Amino acid sequence: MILFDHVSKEYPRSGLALNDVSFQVRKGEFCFLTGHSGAGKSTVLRLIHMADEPTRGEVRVSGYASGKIRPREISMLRRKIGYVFQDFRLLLDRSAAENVAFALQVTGARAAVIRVKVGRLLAQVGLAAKAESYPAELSGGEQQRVAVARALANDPIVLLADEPTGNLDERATRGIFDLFRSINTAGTAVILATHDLELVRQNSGYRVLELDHGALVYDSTSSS
Amino acid sequence: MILFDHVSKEYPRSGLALNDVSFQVRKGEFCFLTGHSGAGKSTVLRLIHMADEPTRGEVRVSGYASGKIRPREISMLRRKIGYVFQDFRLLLDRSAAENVAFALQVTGARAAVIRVKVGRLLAQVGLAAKAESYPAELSGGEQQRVAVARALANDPIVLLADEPTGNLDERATRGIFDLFRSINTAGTAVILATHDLELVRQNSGYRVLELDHGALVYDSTSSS
Amino acid sequence: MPYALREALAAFRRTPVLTGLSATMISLSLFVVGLFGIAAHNIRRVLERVEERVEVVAYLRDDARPDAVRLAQNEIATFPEVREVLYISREQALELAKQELGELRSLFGELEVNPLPASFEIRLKAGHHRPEEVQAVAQRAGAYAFVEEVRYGREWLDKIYLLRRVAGAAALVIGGAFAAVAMLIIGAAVRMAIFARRDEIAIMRLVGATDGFVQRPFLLEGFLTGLLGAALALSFTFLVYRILSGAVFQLEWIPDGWTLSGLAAGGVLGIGASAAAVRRHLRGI
Amino acid sequence: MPYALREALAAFRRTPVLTGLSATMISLSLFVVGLFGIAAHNIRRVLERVEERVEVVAYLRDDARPDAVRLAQNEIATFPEVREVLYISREQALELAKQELGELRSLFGELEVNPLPASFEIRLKAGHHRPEEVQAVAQRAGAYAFVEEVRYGREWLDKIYLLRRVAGAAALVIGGAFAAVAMLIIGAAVRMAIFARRDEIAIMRLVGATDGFVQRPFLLEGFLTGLLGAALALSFTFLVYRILSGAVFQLEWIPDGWTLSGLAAGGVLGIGASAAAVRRHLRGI
Ligand SMILES: Nc1ncnc2c1ncn2[C@@H]1O[C@H](COP(=O)(O)OP(=O)(O)OP(=O)(O)O)[C@@H](O)[C@H]1O
Ligand SMILES: Nc1ncnc2c1ncn2[C@@H]1O[C@H](COP(=O)(O)OP(=O)(O)OP(=O)(O)O)[C@@H](O)[C@H]1O
Ligand SMILES: [Mg+2]
Ligand SMILES: [Mg+2]
Repeated sequence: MILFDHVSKEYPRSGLALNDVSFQVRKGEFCFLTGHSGAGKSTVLRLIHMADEPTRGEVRVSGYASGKIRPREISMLRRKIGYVFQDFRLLLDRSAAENVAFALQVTGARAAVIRVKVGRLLAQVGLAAKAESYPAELSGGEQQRVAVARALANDPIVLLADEPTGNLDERATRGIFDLFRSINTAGTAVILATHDLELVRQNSGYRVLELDHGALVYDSTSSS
Repeated sequence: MILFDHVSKEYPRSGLALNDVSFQVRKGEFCFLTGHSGAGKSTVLRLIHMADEPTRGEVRVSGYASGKIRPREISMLRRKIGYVFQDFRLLLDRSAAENVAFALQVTGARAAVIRVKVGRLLAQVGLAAKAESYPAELSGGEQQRVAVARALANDPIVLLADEPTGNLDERATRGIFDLFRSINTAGTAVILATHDLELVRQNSGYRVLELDHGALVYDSTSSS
Repeated sequence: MPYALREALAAFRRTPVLTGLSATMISLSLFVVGLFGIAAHNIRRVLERVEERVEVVAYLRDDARPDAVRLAQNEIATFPEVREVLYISREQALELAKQELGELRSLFGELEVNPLPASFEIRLKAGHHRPEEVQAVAQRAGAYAFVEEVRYGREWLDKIYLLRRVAGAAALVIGGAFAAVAMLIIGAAVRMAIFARRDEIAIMRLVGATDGFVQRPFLLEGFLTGLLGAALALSFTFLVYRILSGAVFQLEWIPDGWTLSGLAAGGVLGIGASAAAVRRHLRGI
Repeated sequence: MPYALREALAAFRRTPVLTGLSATMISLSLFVVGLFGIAAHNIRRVLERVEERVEVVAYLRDDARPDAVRLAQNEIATFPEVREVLYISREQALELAKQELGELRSLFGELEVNPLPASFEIRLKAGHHRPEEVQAVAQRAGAYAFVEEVRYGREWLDKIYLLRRVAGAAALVIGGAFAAVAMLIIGAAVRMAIFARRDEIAIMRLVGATDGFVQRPFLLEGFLTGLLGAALALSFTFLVYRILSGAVFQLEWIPDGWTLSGLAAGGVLGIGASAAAVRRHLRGI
């Protein structure tokens, strides 16, 4: 469902952020994306999200190919992808509930449906009590959980999570991770970028992709 | 040097973020501040920074008392406090080097001095190669390291670090932590808010303050 | 589209300064246009009134026979362009001349003979003052044998027509310039509104909002802001009209059609400027 | 303060739209003030020229002795307010009257006697046209025995003075209104500039920048923007002046002092609006 075909990404001031990366992620797969700071993890997720185009090679997601996809199709694709951004990207002038609701409004969902779903999602991330708080009134970890709730709103077929537990304590991390696992069990593919090697070690059953200076240096599926 | 005297902080929509917290941090002390997400860690640091006033009780920092301090004194105090913000707070229209330089310009430092110092600081956090990059061109971990460099720019007497390694891999985390330790050895007090219990366990010699729902539930100094 | 409307209204609440500024811009520019409209309308009215007073004067020979004169007077009155025909006798002419000359009146007191001729003053119907029409009437009146000479202020008439044409051109040029400036200002205000919300827009697109979905609230907001601005401008214009009208000149309020056009123009200006700014700026986010 | 200057210039580079808009606002408002200035200056000049033509006319008795008249003429010419005294004989008066009456000229051809008196036309020096002065000259000229009557267009003179006073008041009111609007617009633009950089300002304060340090670049930027706007306005005004002056009327350019005041006003307006907006807004960040 996600295919990287000899993908390189070059930024003007930084040189190669990705260097000839090829891999494939199947429907319903769960996969860790690891690597040191600046290795290219976020860049991989941005390319899947079609927020950037590869300099060389091709990215295919759910039948759409980078370079050929049209603006409208990008919008449609994004509704099927849940993305927990590393820096949250919440709308600062909307409450937690409104931020989650917004991802649903975009698809034209009905107000009654939205209300019920938003309530359930916030409860799942442990923020039912903070539904009416604005991002500035939330702690770092609480903002991160709002971002997770929003990513799950549209029942995505892929969930991209960029460091989704960087601001969370162990208990909250476990809660979020369990949530991802149950979503994965229900058929959603999950790509989780993290440098929390502890988390990766504790869940050694899952596939691991490791980046180093933009190159894919380890893929547990192909090596094992 | 830092004194919390029965401090409570109440936010309109969230209730008590801090509840009757009292503790003291001496010159040159190194101290972890832990607690679950939303426990009040960032709130403690914000109060030390005089970015907020306690609802009850008093905060004293370097001779200044909350409630009595005047705007100009707040500016002067802040120049003596290094603060690594949880959400980085970089100036988006300035390069990494300019962001670090800005903290020095504020104090009226000379351009030649600034140039040398900025170069050394960026090298210390491992970002010498990215000096001219803008925040949008940096990875999450790289932004965090710029924030660390800026916090150290004015040779602070206290360093407040809010989750300074949340976006960093193990190696970078170790590098930053070693940097904090050497600064501490040189006489700067450090308060490091984190939920990376691994980091706390690995450095068990240091003082630990633990918050739970706004209350100070553990202080390794007073209990041992 | 209840979502777009809700969002547009929320924008007013969230950024009152920005919205207020845009509305003020629109209202300022339309206010100037409004003042200009009042001026243009009233100048037109004045010209019309002056024009109405254009008349043809036919001077009669001293030896004209009274019954022929009376016959001719009735005949001329039936010309399609003519409203009425007044007969001014030699004595009446002298009386009028004395009144008009004022200071030099005493001069006539010493005259032994009345040097002035009798005349017809031919008044024209409203809307029949075009130079050609006036000339036609003058020619037909001049055809009578006992009419010595016909005068009808030809240069004066030409001047009025020139003035009207100049005023019309000025209206077009100045009005157009102001509309252009207004568009620029509104465009800048909208661009700034988008600039202020660029993070918001970027995030909307990241969660899968289509361009149309992102744009609609801005367009609606622009439209409402424009309408608000136009309403403000109308109020200001009316206020100034009332103040001026009472104290300085006698003015007429602009026709209702113009008022409605002004409101519509505000809305169109707002939505047009929004559309241009949104479309141009969205590419950059 | 090289830091503030560097920052202010950097602001131009970073947010050209915002800065451009502010400058445009200032230039628009000063442009209007400039046009008004040209109008005011030229109206004043016209009034001065009209005023210069105000003269005192003394009508002489028909039985005045020529040598007494010549003596009086020389004597009146020595009055401090008087520039020259012309003697108009009865024949010259008739000739002038014929010329002025135009159409009715033929009337005089039939006169057997010349009804017009001889007169002195007394022209006054520039700057001596105040109603009191003119009246004083008229009184002294009227004191001669052979002067029958003195006329000096009293109502006319009063009207000119009234017009000048009305024009002065209008200048104050309209100019003040425009300056107020300009201040508002610039204030809004600066407020928006600050709004757009509120994150930046918040961060500056978090790293220990004093309020003065934060404000200075904004003030300097406001000043430079104001200066730029004023220069633009001056160019526009000059352009319009050249276009109008050639094609429509004969106009004079405003005095140099006014030009400099305009530039200064731009800078002061910019810095003032910045200061107000910065101070008000900084509290909220
Ligand atoms: N827009 C950009 N312009 C220029 N360089 C960029 C841009 N985005 C990323 N980079 C560079 O590309 C490299 C990879 O960045 P990326 O964000 O993918 O790293 P990452 O693996 O997510 O790191 P982290 O764990 O610190 O978030 C970095 O060196 C970064 O500086
Ligand atoms: N400005 C504010 N207005 C209202 N509530 C606030 C505000 N800032 C913080 N809070 C609330 O106060 C509580 C403590 O927040 P704080 O940021 O101190 O938590 P934290 O310990 O830093 O958590 P994290 O580890 O997730 O960053 C949270 O419940 C938060 O929602
Ligand atoms: Mg990243
Ligand atoms: Mg926090």
